[in-house]
Amino acid sequence: MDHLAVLVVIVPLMSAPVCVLLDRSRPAWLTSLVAAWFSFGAAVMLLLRVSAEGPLRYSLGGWEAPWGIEFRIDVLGGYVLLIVTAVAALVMVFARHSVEQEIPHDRIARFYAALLLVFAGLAGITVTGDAFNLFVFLEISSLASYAAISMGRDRRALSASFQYLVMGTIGATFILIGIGMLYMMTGTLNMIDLAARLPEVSDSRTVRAGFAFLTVGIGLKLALFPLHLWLPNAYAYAPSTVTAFLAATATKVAVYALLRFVLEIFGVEFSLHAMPLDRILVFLGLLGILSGSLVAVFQRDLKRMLAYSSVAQIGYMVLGIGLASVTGVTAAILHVFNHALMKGALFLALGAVAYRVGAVTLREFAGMGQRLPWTTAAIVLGGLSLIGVPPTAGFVSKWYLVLGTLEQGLWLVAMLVLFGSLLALIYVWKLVEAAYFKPPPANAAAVAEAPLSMLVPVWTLVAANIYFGLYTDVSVGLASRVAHDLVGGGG
Amino acid sequence: MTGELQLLLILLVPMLGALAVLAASPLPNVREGVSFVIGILLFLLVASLAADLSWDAPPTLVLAEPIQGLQLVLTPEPLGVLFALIASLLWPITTIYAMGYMRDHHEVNQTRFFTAFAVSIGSAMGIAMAGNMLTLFVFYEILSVATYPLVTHRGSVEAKRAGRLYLGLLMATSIGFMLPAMIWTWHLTGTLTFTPGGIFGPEVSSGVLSLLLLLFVLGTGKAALMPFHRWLPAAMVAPTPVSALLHAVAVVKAGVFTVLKVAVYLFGIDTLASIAAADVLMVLAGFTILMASVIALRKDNLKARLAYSTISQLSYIVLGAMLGVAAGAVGAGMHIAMHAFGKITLFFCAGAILVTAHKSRVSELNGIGRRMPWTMAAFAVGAVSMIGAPPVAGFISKWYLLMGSLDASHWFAVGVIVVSTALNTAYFMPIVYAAFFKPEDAPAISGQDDHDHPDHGEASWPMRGALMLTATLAILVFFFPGVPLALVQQMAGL
Amino acid sequence: MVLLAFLVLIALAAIRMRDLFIVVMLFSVYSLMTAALFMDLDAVDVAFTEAAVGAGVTGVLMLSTLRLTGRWERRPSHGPLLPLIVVGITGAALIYGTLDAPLLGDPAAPVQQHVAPRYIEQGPVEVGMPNMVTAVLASYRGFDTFGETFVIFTAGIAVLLLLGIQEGPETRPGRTAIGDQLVLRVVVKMVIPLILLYALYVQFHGDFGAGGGFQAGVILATAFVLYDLVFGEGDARLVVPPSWLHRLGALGVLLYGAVGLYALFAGKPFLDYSALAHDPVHGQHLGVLLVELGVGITVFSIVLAIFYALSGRRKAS
Amino acid sequence: MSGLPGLYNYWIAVFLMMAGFYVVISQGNLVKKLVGLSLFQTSVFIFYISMGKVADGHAPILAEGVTVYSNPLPHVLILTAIVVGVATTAVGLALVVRINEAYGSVEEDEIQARDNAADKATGRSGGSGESPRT
Repeated sequence: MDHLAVLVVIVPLMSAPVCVLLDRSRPAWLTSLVAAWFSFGAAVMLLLRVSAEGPLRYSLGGWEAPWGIEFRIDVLGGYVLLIVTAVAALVMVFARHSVEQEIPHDRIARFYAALLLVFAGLAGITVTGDAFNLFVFLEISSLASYAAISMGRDRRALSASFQYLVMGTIGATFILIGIGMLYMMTGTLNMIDLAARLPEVSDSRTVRAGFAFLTVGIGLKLALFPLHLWLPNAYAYAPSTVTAFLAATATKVAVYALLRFVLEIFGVEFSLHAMPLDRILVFLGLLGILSGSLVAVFQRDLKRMLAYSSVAQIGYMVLGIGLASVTGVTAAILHVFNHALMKGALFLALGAVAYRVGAVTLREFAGMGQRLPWTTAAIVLGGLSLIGVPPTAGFVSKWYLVLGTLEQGLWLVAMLVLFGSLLALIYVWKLVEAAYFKPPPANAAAVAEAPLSMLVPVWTLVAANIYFGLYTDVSVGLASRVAHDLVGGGG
Repeated sequence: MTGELQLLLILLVPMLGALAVLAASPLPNVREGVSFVIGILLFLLVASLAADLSWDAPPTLVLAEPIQGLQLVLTPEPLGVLFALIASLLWPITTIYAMGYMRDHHEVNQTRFFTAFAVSIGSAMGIAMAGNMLTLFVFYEILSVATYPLVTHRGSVEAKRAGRLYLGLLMATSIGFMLPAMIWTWHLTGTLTFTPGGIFGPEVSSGVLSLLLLLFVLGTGKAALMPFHRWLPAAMVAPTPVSALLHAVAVVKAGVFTVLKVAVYLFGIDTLASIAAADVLMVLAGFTILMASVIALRKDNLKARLAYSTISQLSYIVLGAMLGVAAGAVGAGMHIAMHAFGKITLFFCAGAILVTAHKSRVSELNGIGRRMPWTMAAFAVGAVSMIGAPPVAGFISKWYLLMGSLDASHWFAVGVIVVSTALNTAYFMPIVYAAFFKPEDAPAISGQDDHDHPDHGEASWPMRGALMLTATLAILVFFFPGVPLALVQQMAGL
Repeated sequence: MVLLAFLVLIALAAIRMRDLFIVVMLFSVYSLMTAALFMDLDAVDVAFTEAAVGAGVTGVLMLSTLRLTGRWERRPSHGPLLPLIVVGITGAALIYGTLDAPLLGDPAAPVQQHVAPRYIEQGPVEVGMPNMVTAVLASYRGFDTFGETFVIFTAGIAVLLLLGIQEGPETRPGRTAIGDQLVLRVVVKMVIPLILLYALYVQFHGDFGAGGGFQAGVILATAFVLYDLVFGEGDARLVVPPSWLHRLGALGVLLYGAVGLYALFAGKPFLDYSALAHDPVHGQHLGVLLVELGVGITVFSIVLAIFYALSGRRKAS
Repeated sequence: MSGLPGLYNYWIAVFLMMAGFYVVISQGNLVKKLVGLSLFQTSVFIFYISMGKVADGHAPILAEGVTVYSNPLPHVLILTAIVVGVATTAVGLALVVRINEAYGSVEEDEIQARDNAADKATGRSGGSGESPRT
């Protein structure tokens, strides 16, 4: 049982070289699928265990922390790990047909290897208890995602990937500088150890600078406004599977890293009270919500539209953290979960459309309601969740976020959050109108509905959007538990 | 059958019915048969629930718990039962009417129509039985989304525009105003359960209460209070059965029902009397009543005139709710019921005229009463009900509203009711007069309409049957108002 | 002092230069001097690696790219104001951050106090090797190194995804990048066996002195790169075909992982080398040897694969 | 070096980092950006290694008669970071090669201009309100 903590990462990680050795598309897909589902199962068991028995610590190499590296899974990590693995498991089901169509045949095995490396890297970030090890996992997932994004068919995938590489590497280097400064002041890299030793030295300029560099570095990875410029193009031009997977997981893991460093390692007292991060996050979150939503309204490429919407959604999460209250942080963590459900569903559905029709601009989307009824219906439901219409998961997120702002009397913020929802209504509805009110393009060939291997994951996520809009024992329960642990009852 | 099971069935029957309709899509007769049978079944269920109910210990059905500590829960209370009774009674009748209308009018996508119809009724049931504000809100939003395909049924550019306005206004108000009001209330009181007498303690300042009341009432876009009324006339592009559903059965009724629920069960009638915003809203309602009536007077399109009439009639209910006296609430509750019978009759008539005679303007109706006597007789009944004269349903509710206004010594309200009655008469009676007493115009100028039907007779039987049935009901409740009155008085605590 | 001043000068020159060939060369020199600086700061392993990687591999890869993309940089169209502001703020924050930092070489600094002493005092005993860097690298923090090997592997996958694996039509035996130069050929012919030997030495001597799998892999790859440059594309590829390299790289990381999994199946934590033999220290030794071998294989094959992929690409028309 | 005033190394490292960072964000040539990135990272390595130095210490390899060793941990970390750096550079270079093949240029603004021109030609304009830049 204990070993699951390491296997959840090692299995997908080591499946990547296996894929390369197999070098055939079908076996590589199968390997990825099995690895992803194994990790998902492991993540479920781990989360059950840590939520019942408390954090699980696993010393790698048998060296106890802080001398060795340890994995440390607590409810927060387990929760995000569950999101990552669940999305991976579904995306792998979806991937088979989509990848065969979008990726040159002789590179499919390596493509799956890259996908697995992205996945393993993200999973590793959520379980590791060592700050530097987090950096290593971050780089594994980042490098693999640069490659995966660049496999998009449009040449802009290349420039988008390069842009992401530069900004991502700057971010990672900032994180490295930040970790270095913390290490300089404490002599340790272990997160728990850091959290214990930092308060003694927290009143130093070095720690403050380290804090700033870590936050900015994570902000870059998180695509926190105004550091989000890499995201829209990367998501818009990456292959469908990659977009769906990254959109549903990568920024979530960055939010996790932000929570872990800001609230746990530095502590609420330091981060949000001694440093003015709370107000900064609220402010940037709001700007992200408004600018992301506004720009999304004017997009014609649907993947770009949803990518800008992601910028806005990240704003919601960051805003929640910035509220620095139990409710706010609950909302942020909850939205990490719910946003993964909605964006996963939406991007996968768009991938299914792309699989049948080719491109996914508003023009191609005309008449889609008749051409691909099930896929389009999934997009509509996912869109409703994005807007926050009850009874979808998005509604629950909005509820807690608005509750968090109202608790602190931030009326204007609450209204702007809801205004963001209305902007979402506008861009989602542009899509709905195109799908149901415009006739299909005259030259449109008759197409069959997307294959079952695509519809099943899409609708699983759609169903999850509704389920977690009604029954929130798990999603809200865990989120609020984590928030209590992080912020403390008083906040 | 336990009360919980009844509640569950009331929600499930229309929802599963929607699936059955979808499944029966290739067989129109079966499909519509299913719709009708489900409608009857639903009415019987609601009626049996109402008959078995004990107000002291109503059954409670918990559906889910989306917010920690805040459940989706169904609990019947008198006003909700009344709303459910009316909606479930009028639904099968509308279904009969729709069968005739949709076929005679050669509408497409009928399966989608009947499916969305069933989902809408299911949502209306959810609204009616909601045990707390969250539940109401959830079904309120589902209703908005489910009626969207009905409003945009034609798929034309105009329909799309109307749909945009419809959904945009309803969503903007509900997300922008009602949702924050709800969350704030939850933050202040820790509950959203509908409780007789209200949930706000004395610690909540009256300024906050004022703001909340404004947010709640303005957030209820479905109540079509000015300036958030534009969606209603725009939605007239939809087929007539949809208009009937929107105006009489589900949508606007859900709106004013929400206002009344908020007034009675969240704020409490007594608290309401002390809130400044109630007076503001009353003035707004009064303004809406008069303004909409004036606009109705100037509309030549029959359905548009009916739409503005609805806007005006809805504000009676808001007015009654805001009076802050029990009689006002009774009047408001009664008006939900009474207006439904009259207005549905009017819409059925308008649709019948459109389908049969291909006429949609008031100015074209001269002498039509001779060709369509039953239809226009029913129209006359509906019109009298709108005016509020005996012996038709509308009289009763207007009576209570007037009593309430006098009770509260609200002379403004009294004045509004009196003036608006005059206005109602002014825009309805000429139609009735023209239909029966003016000579028929020469056949319309050629080319105006492709299918001119100079020799049309009465509407087809499903339509005629439906509209006569509702007209009869409108008269019957005047003489036997016992059930609705008892329910409403129970609500008002009288 | 002098070294640092040189570094500053090189950095400034690199900013000014428009000739990318010179910029890359400057960068290589920069790396080499950094390596010297690292020696001075007692970081011999790091110095070794920086010299091999920064001055060697990175430079060669950059030059291979320049061959395809052109040597001259266009003058930037936008002004330097905004970047200067950003850099200024960031630099100020960094300087601010160093103000409370422990002084250089302070033995009482937290860095020297908390975790490090155990590595220094116990490392040679617990892991059984004099080179503490190797002990920490391969054992205490062996999982980081596992991850690091995967980083290299990922880079290989990424480059091969982007550029594909070329053999056959793209390779032109006999044509050399440098041109046919007899002296060079003779010298290189003599040097290559030495390099190979040295690589093996570095690979297996990492326990005792500076070096290890990573450095060895790089050096080994360098031998092939050199051969390729001097004797022409194609010949080197006959020795190690490109299509085998990424598989070899995969095997390398799998070897590393297999050591970890072996411990797991023996009921110990992942990568606990003491499971490899009865005597824990002996197990440590064996484990470090094996994982270093895995690292060496992966680094060698991936570095070479990346070089092949870049250098084998024909210039775009 | 050990006799120098305490923070001097750090400051030079900071200056070098910023020189690299400046190249990354100010230069339009993609290869030069990557050189800048490497410069930036290499300078961070100096920062780290400086941390581990102990006055009068020796390289952390067990030797007779030596009692003071420099801290091996930063060395290990930087070994990893060097690998990360070269890996990133390699991927970046591969991307540059592909970009050069697809666009015929490795200058940022030319690539941008070609994308915009293509947008206009196909009418596929995303209408993005901002121009992405690195």
